[in-house]
Amino acid sequence: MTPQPAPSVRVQADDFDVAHEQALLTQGRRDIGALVSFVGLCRDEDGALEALELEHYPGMAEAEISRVAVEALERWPLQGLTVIHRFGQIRPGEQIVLVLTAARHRADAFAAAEFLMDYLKTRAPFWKKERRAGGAPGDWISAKSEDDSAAERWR
Amino acid sequence: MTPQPAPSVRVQADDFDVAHEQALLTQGRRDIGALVSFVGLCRDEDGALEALELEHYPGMAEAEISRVAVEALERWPLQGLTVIHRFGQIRPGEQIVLVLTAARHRADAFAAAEFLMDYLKTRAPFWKKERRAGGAPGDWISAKSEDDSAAERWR
Amino acid sequence: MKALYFARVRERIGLSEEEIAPPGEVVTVRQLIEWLSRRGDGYAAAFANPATIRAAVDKRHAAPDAPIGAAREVAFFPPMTGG
Amino acid sequence: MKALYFARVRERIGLSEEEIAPPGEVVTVRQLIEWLSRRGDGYAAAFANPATIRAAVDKRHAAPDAPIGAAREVAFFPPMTGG
Repeated sequence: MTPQPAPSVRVQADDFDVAHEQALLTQGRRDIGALVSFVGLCRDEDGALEALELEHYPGMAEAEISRVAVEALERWPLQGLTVIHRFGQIRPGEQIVLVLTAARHRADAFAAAEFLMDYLKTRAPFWKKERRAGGAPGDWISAKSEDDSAAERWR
Repeated sequence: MTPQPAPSVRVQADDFDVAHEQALLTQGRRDIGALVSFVGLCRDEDGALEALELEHYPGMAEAEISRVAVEALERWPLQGLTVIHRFGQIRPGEQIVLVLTAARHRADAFAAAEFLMDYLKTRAPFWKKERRAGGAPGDWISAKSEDDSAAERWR
Repeated sequence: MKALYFARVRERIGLSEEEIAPPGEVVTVRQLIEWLSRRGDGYAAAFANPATIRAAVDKRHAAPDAPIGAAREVAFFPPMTGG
Repeated sequence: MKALYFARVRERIGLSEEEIAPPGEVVTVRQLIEWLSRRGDGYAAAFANPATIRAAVDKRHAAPDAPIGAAREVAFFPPMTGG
Protein backbone atom coordinates (compact mmCIF):
# COMPACT_ATOMS: atom_id res chain seq x y z
CA MET A 1 0.00 0.00 0.00
CA THR A 2 1.42 3.35 -1.01
CA PRO A 3 1.28 6.06 1.64
CA GLN A 4 -1.49 8.65 1.43
CA PRO A 5 -0.56 11.51 -0.86
CA ALA A 6 -0.62 15.07 0.46
CA PRO A 7 -3.63 16.85 -1.02
CA SER A 8 -2.94 20.06 -2.87
CA VAL A 9 -5.47 22.69 -1.77
CA ARG A 10 -5.48 26.26 -3.06
CA VAL A 11 -7.83 29.21 -2.62
CA GLN A 12 -7.00 31.96 -5.07
CA ALA A 13 -8.35 34.86 -7.12
CA ASP A 14 -6.45 33.77 -10.23
CA ASP A 15 -7.77 31.35 -12.82
CA PHE A 16 -6.27 27.84 -13.03
CA ASP A 17 -5.12 25.57 -15.84
CA VAL A 18 -6.67 22.10 -15.68
CA ALA A 19 -4.08 20.54 -17.99
CA HIS A 20 -1.23 21.90 -15.88
CA GLU A 21 -2.81 20.56 -12.69
CA GLN A 22 -3.36 17.14 -14.28
CA ALA A 23 0.27 17.09 -15.40
CA LEU A 24 1.48 17.97 -11.89
CA LEU A 25 -0.57 15.12 -10.44
CA THR A 26 0.54 12.45 -12.91
CA GLN A 27 4.08 13.47 -13.88
CA GLY A 28 6.63 10.67 -13.62
CA ARG A 29 4.00 8.18 -12.45
CA ARG A 30 3.06 4.92 -14.13
CA ASP A 31 0.80 3.51 -11.42
CA ILE A 32 -2.26 5.73 -11.91
CA GLY A 33 -5.18 4.07 -13.67
CA ALA A 34 -7.89 6.71 -13.43
CA LEU A 35 -7.91 10.47 -13.40
CA VAL A 36 -11.18 12.33 -12.81
CA SER A 37 -11.48 16.08 -13.05
CA PHE A 38 -14.44 18.25 -12.21
CA VAL A 39 -14.57 21.90 -13.23
CA GLY A 40 -17.38 24.12 -12.00
CA LEU A 41 -18.07 27.03 -14.34
CA CYS A 42 -19.98 30.28 -14.01
CA ARG A 43 -23.22 30.13 -16.03
CA ASP A 44 -24.71 33.27 -17.56
CA GLU A 45 -28.30 32.30 -16.61
CA ASP A 46 -29.58 32.89 -20.13
CA GLY A 47 -27.83 36.24 -20.32
CA ALA A 48 -29.20 37.59 -17.03
CA LEU A 49 -25.90 37.36 -15.16
CA GLU A 50 -23.01 39.74 -15.73
CA ALA A 51 -20.69 38.35 -13.06
CA LEU A 52 -20.50 36.54 -9.75
CA GLU A 53 -18.73 38.07 -6.78
CA LEU A 54 -17.37 35.27 -4.62
CA GLU A 55 -16.73 36.22 -1.01
CA HIS A 56 -14.78 33.82 1.19
CA TYR A 57 -13.46 33.43 4.72
CA PRO A 58 -9.67 33.52 4.30
CA GLY A 59 -7.91 30.93 6.39
CA MET A 60 -11.05 28.93 7.10
CA ALA A 61 -11.66 28.28 3.40
CA GLU A 62 -8.26 26.58 3.02
CA ALA A 63 -8.62 24.79 6.37
CA GLU A 64 -12.11 23.48 5.64
CA ILE A 65 -11.27 22.27 2.13
CA SER A 66 -8.19 20.55 3.55
CA ARG A 67 -10.32 18.79 6.15
CA VAL A 68 -12.67 17.55 3.43
CA ALA A 69 -9.68 16.44 1.35
CA VAL A 70 -8.20 14.47 4.25
CA GLU A 71 -11.60 12.82 4.74
CA ALA A 72 -11.65 11.81 1.07
CA LEU A 73 -8.15 10.32 1.41
CA GLU A 74 -9.32 8.29 4.40
CA ARG A 75 -12.36 6.96 2.55
CA TRP A 76 -10.85 6.07 -0.83
CA PRO A 77 -7.41 4.77 -1.85
CA LEU A 78 -6.39 7.84 -3.84
CA GLN A 79 -3.03 8.43 -5.44
CA GLY A 80 -3.41 12.19 -5.76
CA LEU A 81 -5.90 14.93 -5.00
CA THR A 82 -6.05 18.60 -6.02
CA VAL A 83 -8.70 21.16 -5.10
CA ILE A 84 -8.62 24.78 -6.26
CA HIS A 85 -11.39 27.25 -5.41
CA ARG A 86 -11.40 30.81 -6.71
CA PHE A 87 -12.77 33.94 -5.05
CA GLY A 88 -13.41 37.49 -6.26
CA GLN A 89 -15.14 38.46 -9.48
CA ILE A 90 -15.92 35.62 -11.90
CA ARG A 91 -17.65 36.12 -15.23
CA PRO A 92 -19.90 33.69 -17.16
CA GLY A 93 -17.84 31.01 -18.89
CA GLU A 94 -15.02 31.32 -16.35
CA GLN A 95 -13.88 28.54 -14.06
CA ILE A 96 -14.81 28.61 -10.35
CA VAL A 97 -13.64 25.35 -8.83
CA LEU A 98 -11.46 22.37 -9.74
CA VAL A 99 -11.40 18.92 -8.16
CA LEU A 100 -8.89 16.38 -9.46
CA THR A 101 -8.63 12.82 -8.20
CA ALA A 102 -6.21 10.07 -9.21
CA ALA A 103 -6.60 6.41 -8.26
CA ARG A 104 -5.75 2.94 -9.50
CA HIS A 105 -9.43 2.24 -10.21
CA ARG A 106 -12.05 4.50 -11.69
CA ALA A 107 -14.79 3.90 -9.11
CA ASP A 108 -12.62 5.37 -6.34
CA ALA A 109 -11.60 8.40 -8.42
CA PHE A 110 -15.24 9.11 -9.39
CA ALA A 111 -16.63 8.63 -5.87
CA ALA A 112 -13.98 10.82 -4.25
CA ALA A 113 -14.49 13.63 -6.77
CA GLU A 114 -18.26 13.61 -6.25
CA PHE A 115 -17.85 13.48 -2.47
CA LEU A 116 -15.46 16.43 -2.55
CA MET A 117 -17.82 18.55 -4.63
CA ASP A 118 -20.86 17.67 -2.50
CA TYR A 119 -18.96 18.58 0.67
CA LEU A 120 -17.37 21.73 -0.71
CA LYS A 121 -20.81 23.00 -1.64
CA THR A 122 -22.11 22.71 1.91
CA ARG A 123 -18.98 23.19 4.04
CA ALA A 124 -16.49 25.49 2.29
CA PRO A 125 -17.02 29.11 3.44
CA PHE A 126 -17.76 30.83 0.13
CA TRP A 127 -20.75 32.98 -0.77
CA LYS A 128 -21.84 33.99 -4.24
CA LYS A 129 -23.46 37.33 -5.01
CA GLU A 130 -24.89 38.03 -8.45
CA ARG A 131 -24.32 41.10 -10.52
CA ARG A 132 -27.13 41.29 -13.07
CA ALA A 133 -26.69 42.22 -16.71
CA GLY A 134 -26.83 45.98 -17.18
CA GLY A 135 -25.09 46.51 -13.86
CA ALA A 136 -28.20 46.12 -11.70
CA PRO A 137 -27.29 44.93 -8.22
CA GLY A 138 -28.18 41.29 -7.75
CA ASP A 139 -28.82 39.23 -4.68
CA TRP A 140 -26.89 36.63 -2.75
CA ILE A 141 -27.40 33.17 -4.18
CA SER A 142 -29.45 31.00 -1.82
CA ALA A 143 -28.10 27.73 -0.55
CA LYS A 144 -29.91 24.86 -2.25
CA SER A 145 -31.48 22.17 -0.14
CA GLU A 146 -30.48 19.70 -2.88
CA ASP A 147 -26.86 20.45 -2.05
CA ASP A 148 -27.52 19.49 1.55
CA SER A 149 -29.13 16.23 0.48
CA ALA A 150 -26.26 15.54 -1.92
CA ALA A 151 -23.88 15.84 1.02
CA GLU A 152 -26.19 13.74 3.23
CA ARG A 153 -25.77 10.62 1.12
CA TRP A 154 -22.13 10.23 2.21
CA ARG A 155 -22.98 9.92 5.93
CA MET B 1 -34.55 23.15 -23.53
CA THR B 2 -31.50 23.21 -25.78
CA PRO B 3 -31.39 20.49 -28.44
CA GLN B 4 -29.26 17.43 -27.76
CA PRO B 5 -25.65 18.01 -28.73
CA ALA B 6 -23.99 15.67 -31.21
CA PRO B 7 -21.54 13.45 -29.33
CA SER B 8 -17.96 13.48 -30.56
CA VAL B 9 -16.71 9.88 -30.74
CA ARG B 10 -13.24 8.93 -31.96
CA VAL B 11 -11.30 5.66 -32.09
CA GLN B 12 -7.67 6.33 -32.87
CA ALA B 13 -4.09 5.12 -32.42
CA ASP B 14 -2.81 8.60 -31.59
CA ASP B 15 -2.73 10.10 -28.14
CA PHE B 16 -5.20 12.87 -27.23
CA ASP B 17 -4.95 16.21 -25.44
CA VAL B 18 -7.50 16.58 -22.65
CA ALA B 19 -7.16 20.36 -22.44
CA HIS B 20 -7.76 20.70 -26.18
CA GLU B 21 -10.86 18.49 -25.99
CA GLN B 22 -12.22 20.46 -23.03
CA ALA B 23 -11.64 23.71 -24.93
CA LEU B 24 -13.50 22.33 -27.98
CA LEU B 25 -16.46 21.39 -25.80
CA THR B 26 -16.72 24.69 -23.92
CA GLN B 27 -15.51 27.31 -26.40
CA GLY B 28 -17.81 30.27 -26.81
CA ARG B 29 -20.30 28.89 -24.29
CA ARG B 30 -21.44 30.57 -21.10
CA ASP B 31 -24.22 28.15 -20.17
CA ILE B 32 -22.15 25.18 -18.98
CA GLY B 33 -22.00 24.73 -15.22
CA ALA B 34 -20.12 21.46 -14.86
CA LEU B 35 -17.42 19.73 -16.83
CA VAL B 36 -16.34 16.21 -15.86
CA SER B 37 -13.43 14.43 -17.49
CA PHE B 38 -12.31 10.86 -17.01
CA VAL B 39 -8.95 9.67 -18.31
CA GLY B 40 -8.07 5.98 -18.15
CA LEU B 41 -4.31 5.42 -18.02
CA CYS B 42 -2.09 2.38 -18.56
CA ARG B 43 -0.67 1.17 -15.22
CA ASP B 44 2.74 -0.50 -15.05
CA GLU B 45 1.54 -3.15 -12.55
CA ASP B 46 4.47 -2.50 -10.20
CA GLY B 47 6.92 -2.63 -13.06
CA ALA B 48 5.71 -5.97 -14.47
CA LEU B 49 4.10 -4.46 -17.56
CA GLU B 50 6.08 -3.14 -20.50
CA ALA B 51 3.12 -2.25 -22.71
CA LEU B 52 -0.47 -3.04 -23.56
CA GLU B 53 -1.51 -4.04 -27.05
CA LEU B 54 -5.09 -2.89 -27.63
CA GLU B 55 -6.92 -4.76 -30.36
CA HIS B 56 -10.26 -3.43 -31.58
CA TYR B 57 -13.03 -4.16 -34.06
CA PRO B 58 -12.85 -1.26 -36.51
CA GLY B 59 -16.25 0.10 -37.41
CA MET B 60 -18.05 -1.66 -34.57
CA ALA B 61 -15.94 0.17 -31.96
CA GLU B 62 -17.06 3.58 -33.24
CA ALA B 63 -20.64 2.39 -33.73
CA GLU B 64 -20.94 0.84 -30.29
CA ILE B 65 -19.43 3.84 -28.48
CA SER B 66 -21.80 6.10 -30.43
CA ARG B 67 -24.76 3.97 -29.35
CA VAL B 68 -23.67 4.27 -25.69
CA ALA B 69 -23.17 8.03 -26.16
CA VAL B 70 -26.66 8.46 -27.59
CA GLU B 71 -28.04 6.49 -24.64
CA ALA B 72 -26.24 8.86 -22.23
CA LEU B 73 -27.71 11.87 -24.05
CA GLU B 74 -31.19 10.37 -23.69
CA ARG B 75 -30.73 9.74 -19.98
CA TRP B 76 -29.13 13.01 -18.84
CA PRO B 77 -29.53 16.63 -20.01
CA LEU B 78 -25.98 17.02 -21.31
CA GLN B 79 -24.61 20.03 -23.14
CA GLY B 80 -21.66 18.22 -24.66
CA LEU B 81 -20.09 14.78 -24.78
CA THR B 82 -16.73 13.54 -26.08
CA VAL B 83 -15.38 9.99 -26.06
CA ILE B 84 -11.96 9.02 -27.41
CA HIS B 85 -10.62 5.46 -27.22
CA ARG B 86 -7.16 4.53 -28.40
CA PHE B 87 -5.96 1.26 -29.91
CA GLY B 88 -2.53 -0.16 -30.70
CA GLN B 89 0.47 -0.18 -28.40
CA ILE B 90 0.12 1.82 -25.19
CA ARG B 91 2.86 2.09 -22.57
CA PRO B 92 2.52 2.57 -18.81
CA GLY B 93 1.69 6.17 -17.95
CA GLU B 94 0.03 6.73 -21.33
CA GLN B 95 -3.63 7.62 -21.83
CA ILE B 96 -6.08 4.96 -23.09
CA VAL B 97 -9.54 6.49 -22.95
CA LEU B 98 -11.17 9.88 -22.44
CA VAL B 99 -14.76 10.65 -21.49
CA LEU B 100 -15.82 14.29 -21.22
CA THR B 101 -19.29 15.42 -20.18
CA ALA B 102 -20.68 18.95 -19.90
CA ALA B 103 -23.97 19.82 -18.19
CA ARG B 104 -25.66 22.65 -16.35
CA HIS B 105 -25.51 20.70 -13.10
CA ARG B 106 -22.74 18.54 -11.71
CA ALA B 107 -24.82 15.49 -10.81
CA ASP B 108 -25.76 14.95 -14.47
CA ALA B 109 -22.18 15.39 -15.70
CA PHE B 110 -20.83 12.94 -13.09
CA ALA B 111 -23.53 10.32 -13.64
CA ALA B 112 -23.19 10.40 -17.43
CA ALA B 113 -19.39 10.08 -17.27
CA GLU B 114 -19.61 7.08 -14.93
CA PHE B 115 -22.32 5.47 -17.04
CA LEU B 116 -20.24 5.90 -20.20
CA MET B 117 -17.17 4.33 -18.63
CA ASP B 118 -19.13 1.43 -17.14
CA TYR B 119 -20.74 0.73 -20.51
CA LEU B 120 -17.59 1.18 -22.56
CA LYS B 121 -15.88 -1.40 -20.37
CA THR B 122 -18.47 -4.05 -21.10
CA ARG B 123 -19.72 -3.14 -24.58
CA ALA B 124 -16.98 -1.46 -26.62
CA PRO B 125 -15.12 -4.10 -28.70
CA PHE B 126 -11.57 -3.66 -27.42
CA TRP B 127 -9.25 -6.32 -26.02
CA LYS B 128 -6.07 -5.73 -24.05
CA LYS B 129 -3.03 -8.01 -24.29
CA GLU B 130 -0.10 -7.55 -21.95
CA ARG B 131 3.54 -7.44 -22.90
CA ARG B 132 5.55 -8.22 -19.80
CA ALA B 133 8.73 -6.43 -18.76
CA GLY B 134 11.79 -7.98 -20.40
CA GLY B 135 9.79 -8.70 -23.55
CA ALA B 136 8.15 -11.89 -22.27
CA PRO B 137 4.84 -12.51 -24.02
CA GLY B 138 1.94 -11.78 -21.70
CA ASP B 139 -1.64 -12.89 -21.73
CA TRP B 140 -4.95 -11.35 -22.66
CA ILE B 141 -6.44 -9.39 -19.79
CA SER B 142 -9.54 -11.11 -18.43
CA ALA B 143 -12.86 -9.31 -18.27
CA LYS B 144 -13.68 -8.44 -14.70
CA SER B 145 -17.02 -9.45 -13.29
CA GLU B 146 -16.98 -6.18 -11.32
CA ASP B 147 -17.18 -4.35 -14.62
CA ASP B 148 -20.31 -6.30 -15.47
CA SER B 149 -21.87 -5.42 -12.13
CA ALA B 150 -20.85 -1.77 -12.55
CA ALA B 151 -22.76 -1.75 -15.84
CA GLU B 152 -25.71 -3.61 -14.27
CA ARG B 153 -26.52 -0.78 -11.87
CA TRP B 154 -27.69 1.45 -14.73
CA ARG B 155 -30.47 -0.92 -15.85
CA MET C 1 -12.38 37.97 20.98
CA LYS C 2 -12.65 38.84 17.31
CA ALA C 3 -16.03 38.59 15.56
CA LEU C 4 -16.12 38.19 11.77
CA TYR C 5 -19.16 38.65 9.56
CA PHE C 6 -19.59 37.48 5.98
CA ALA C 7 -21.96 37.98 3.06
CA ARG C 8 -25.49 39.07 4.00
CA VAL C 9 -24.62 39.06 7.72
CA ARG C 10 -21.71 41.43 7.04
CA GLU C 11 -23.91 43.69 4.92
CA ARG C 12 -26.68 43.93 7.51
CA ILE C 13 -24.30 44.61 10.42
CA GLY C 14 -22.25 46.96 8.28
CA LEU C 15 -18.94 45.58 9.53
CA SER C 16 -16.68 42.78 8.37
CA GLU C 17 -15.01 42.38 11.75
CA GLU C 18 -14.81 43.85 15.22
CA GLU C 19 -13.45 43.14 18.69
CA ILE C 20 -16.13 41.97 21.12
CA ALA C 21 -16.08 41.25 24.87
CA PRO C 22 -19.19 39.25 25.74
CA PRO C 23 -19.94 38.83 29.46
CA GLY C 24 -19.10 35.57 31.24
CA GLU C 25 -22.63 34.20 31.08
CA VAL C 26 -22.41 34.05 27.28
CA VAL C 27 -21.15 30.49 26.91
CA THR C 28 -22.49 29.04 23.65
CA VAL C 29 -22.68 30.14 20.03
CA ARG C 30 -26.44 30.58 20.41
CA GLN C 31 -26.01 32.80 23.45
CA LEU C 32 -23.41 34.87 21.62
CA ILE C 33 -25.86 35.38 18.75
CA GLU C 34 -28.54 36.51 21.21
CA TRP C 35 -26.08 38.89 22.88
CA LEU C 36 -24.93 40.33 19.54
CA SER C 37 -28.56 40.76 18.39
CA ARG C 38 -29.06 43.34 21.12
CA ARG C 39 -26.18 45.55 19.91
CA GLY C 40 -28.31 47.43 17.37
CA ASP C 41 -30.84 47.27 14.57
CA GLY C 42 -28.32 45.96 12.00
CA TYR C 43 -27.37 43.11 14.34
CA ALA C 44 -31.02 42.36 15.08
CA ALA C 45 -31.76 42.21 11.34
CA ALA C 46 -28.68 40.08 10.61
CA PHE C 47 -29.60 37.50 13.24
CA ALA C 48 -33.40 37.74 12.94
CA ASN C 49 -33.73 34.25 11.44
CA PRO C 50 -31.33 31.94 13.33
CA ALA C 51 -32.07 29.09 10.90
CA THR C 52 -30.15 30.98 8.20
CA ILE C 53 -27.10 31.66 10.39
CA ARG C 54 -24.01 29.47 10.41
CA ALA C 55 -21.13 29.95 12.82
CA ALA C 56 -17.47 29.05 13.03
CA VAL C 57 -15.29 29.07 16.15
CA ASP C 58 -11.61 29.48 15.40
CA LYS C 59 -12.23 28.66 11.73
CA ARG C 60 -14.21 25.45 12.36
CA HIS C 61 -17.93 25.02 11.84
CA ALA C 62 -19.73 25.22 15.19
CA ALA C 63 -23.25 24.16 16.14
CA PRO C 64 -25.51 26.55 18.12
CA ASP C 65 -24.80 24.62 21.34
CA ALA C 66 -21.02 24.64 20.84
CA PRO C 67 -19.10 26.49 23.57
CA ILE C 68 -17.20 29.59 22.53
CA GLY C 69 -14.74 28.91 25.34
CA ALA C 70 -11.47 30.76 24.91
CA ALA C 71 -11.95 31.25 21.17
CA ARG C 72 -9.85 33.93 19.54
CA GLU C 73 -12.16 34.26 16.55
CA VAL C 74 -15.89 33.67 16.06
CA ALA C 75 -17.51 34.08 12.64
CA PHE C 76 -21.13 34.34 11.48
CA PHE C 77 -22.42 33.88 7.96
CA PRO C 78 -25.31 32.52 5.86
CA PRO C 79 -25.36 28.93 4.52
CA MET C 80 -22.47 28.49 2.13
CA THR C 81 -22.87 28.67 -1.64
CA GLY C 82 -19.39 27.83 -2.93
CA GLY C 83 -18.40 25.06 -5.27
CA MET D 1 -20.97 -14.01 -45.26
CA LYS D 2 -17.80 -12.68 -43.71
CA ALA D 3 -16.64 -14.07 -40.35
CA LEU D 4 -14.31 -11.95 -38.20
CA TYR D 5 -12.32 -13.19 -35.22
CA PHE D 6 -10.69 -11.06 -32.53
CA ALA D 7 -8.20 -11.44 -29.68
CA ARG D 8 -7.92 -14.99 -28.30
CA VAL D 9 -10.51 -16.31 -30.74
CA ARG D 10 -8.46 -14.93 -33.63
CA GLU D 11 -5.25 -16.43 -32.22
CA ARG D 12 -6.74 -19.89 -31.75
CA ILE D 13 -8.34 -20.02 -35.17
CA GLY D 14 -5.27 -18.48 -36.76
CA LEU D 15 -7.28 -16.13 -38.95
CA SER D 16 -8.62 -12.63 -38.48
CA GLU D 17 -11.32 -13.04 -41.13
CA GLU D 18 -12.65 -15.40 -43.76
CA GLU D 19 -15.59 -15.95 -46.08
CA ILE D 20 -17.99 -18.63 -44.82
CA ALA D 21 -21.07 -20.24 -46.35
CA PRO D 22 -22.98 -22.04 -43.61
CA PRO D 23 -25.80 -24.34 -44.73
CA GLY D 24 -29.42 -23.21 -44.51
CA GLU D 25 -30.16 -25.04 -41.27
CA VAL D 26 -27.66 -22.81 -39.44
CA VAL D 27 -30.05 -20.08 -38.28
CA THR D 28 -28.82 -18.66 -34.96
CA VAL D 29 -25.52 -17.37 -33.62
CA ARG D 30 -25.29 -20.48 -31.41
CA GLN D 31 -25.79 -22.80 -34.39
CA LEU D 32 -23.15 -20.90 -36.35
CA ILE D 33 -20.68 -21.35 -33.47
CA GLU D 34 -21.43 -25.10 -33.44
CA TRP D 35 -20.96 -25.29 -37.20
CA LEU D 36 -17.67 -23.34 -37.06
CA SER D 37 -16.40 -25.54 -34.21
CA ARG D 38 -16.39 -28.52 -36.56
CA ARG D 39 -14.10 -26.83 -39.10
CA GLY D 40 -10.88 -27.86 -37.31
CA ASP D 41 -8.94 -28.12 -34.08
CA GLY D 42 -8.27 -24.36 -33.86
CA TYR D 43 -11.97 -23.63 -34.23
CA ALA D 44 -12.85 -26.29 -31.67
CA ALA D 45 -10.37 -24.76 -29.20
CA ALA D 46 -11.56 -21.21 -29.88
CA PHE D 47 -15.20 -22.11 -29.22
CA ALA D 48 -14.62 -24.78 -26.54
CA ASN D 49 -16.12 -22.64 -23.78
CA PRO D 50 -19.19 -20.88 -25.17
CA ALA D 51 -19.56 -18.82 -21.97
CA THR D 52 -16.43 -16.88 -22.94
CA ILE D 53 -17.59 -16.14 -26.50
CA ARG D 54 -19.34 -12.95 -27.52
CA ALA D 55 -20.77 -12.37 -30.98
CA ALA D 56 -21.74 -9.44 -33.15
CA VAL D 57 -23.97 -9.52 -36.23
CA ASP D 58 -23.34 -6.65 -38.63
CA LYS D 59 -21.38 -4.79 -35.91
CA ARG D 60 -24.04 -5.11 -33.23
CA HIS D 61 -23.84 -7.31 -30.16
CA ALA D 62 -25.90 -10.46 -30.67
CA ALA D 63 -27.16 -13.02 -28.16
CA PRO D 64 -26.69 -16.76 -28.83
CA ASP D 65 -30.32 -17.10 -29.94
CA ALA D 66 -30.15 -14.13 -32.31
CA PRO D 67 -30.78 -15.02 -35.96
CA ILE D 68 -27.90 -14.51 -38.37
CA GLY D 69 -30.42 -13.90 -41.13
CA ALA D 70 -28.95 -12.17 -44.14
CA ALA D 71 -26.00 -10.78 -42.17
CA ARG D 72 -23.03 -9.60 -44.21
CA GLU D 73 -20.63 -9.84 -41.29
CA VAL D 74 -20.53 -11.97 -38.15
CA ALA D 75 -17.82 -11.55 -35.53
CA PHE D 76 -16.67 -13.65 -32.58
CA PHE D 77 -14.53 -12.49 -29.68
CA PRO D 78 -13.94 -12.85 -25.93
CA PRO D 79 -15.61 -10.55 -23.38
CA MET D 80 -14.41 -7.02 -23.95
CA THR D 81 -11.67 -5.41 -21.89
CA GLY D 82 -11.55 -1.87 -23.22
CA GLY D 83 -11.95 1.35 -21.29
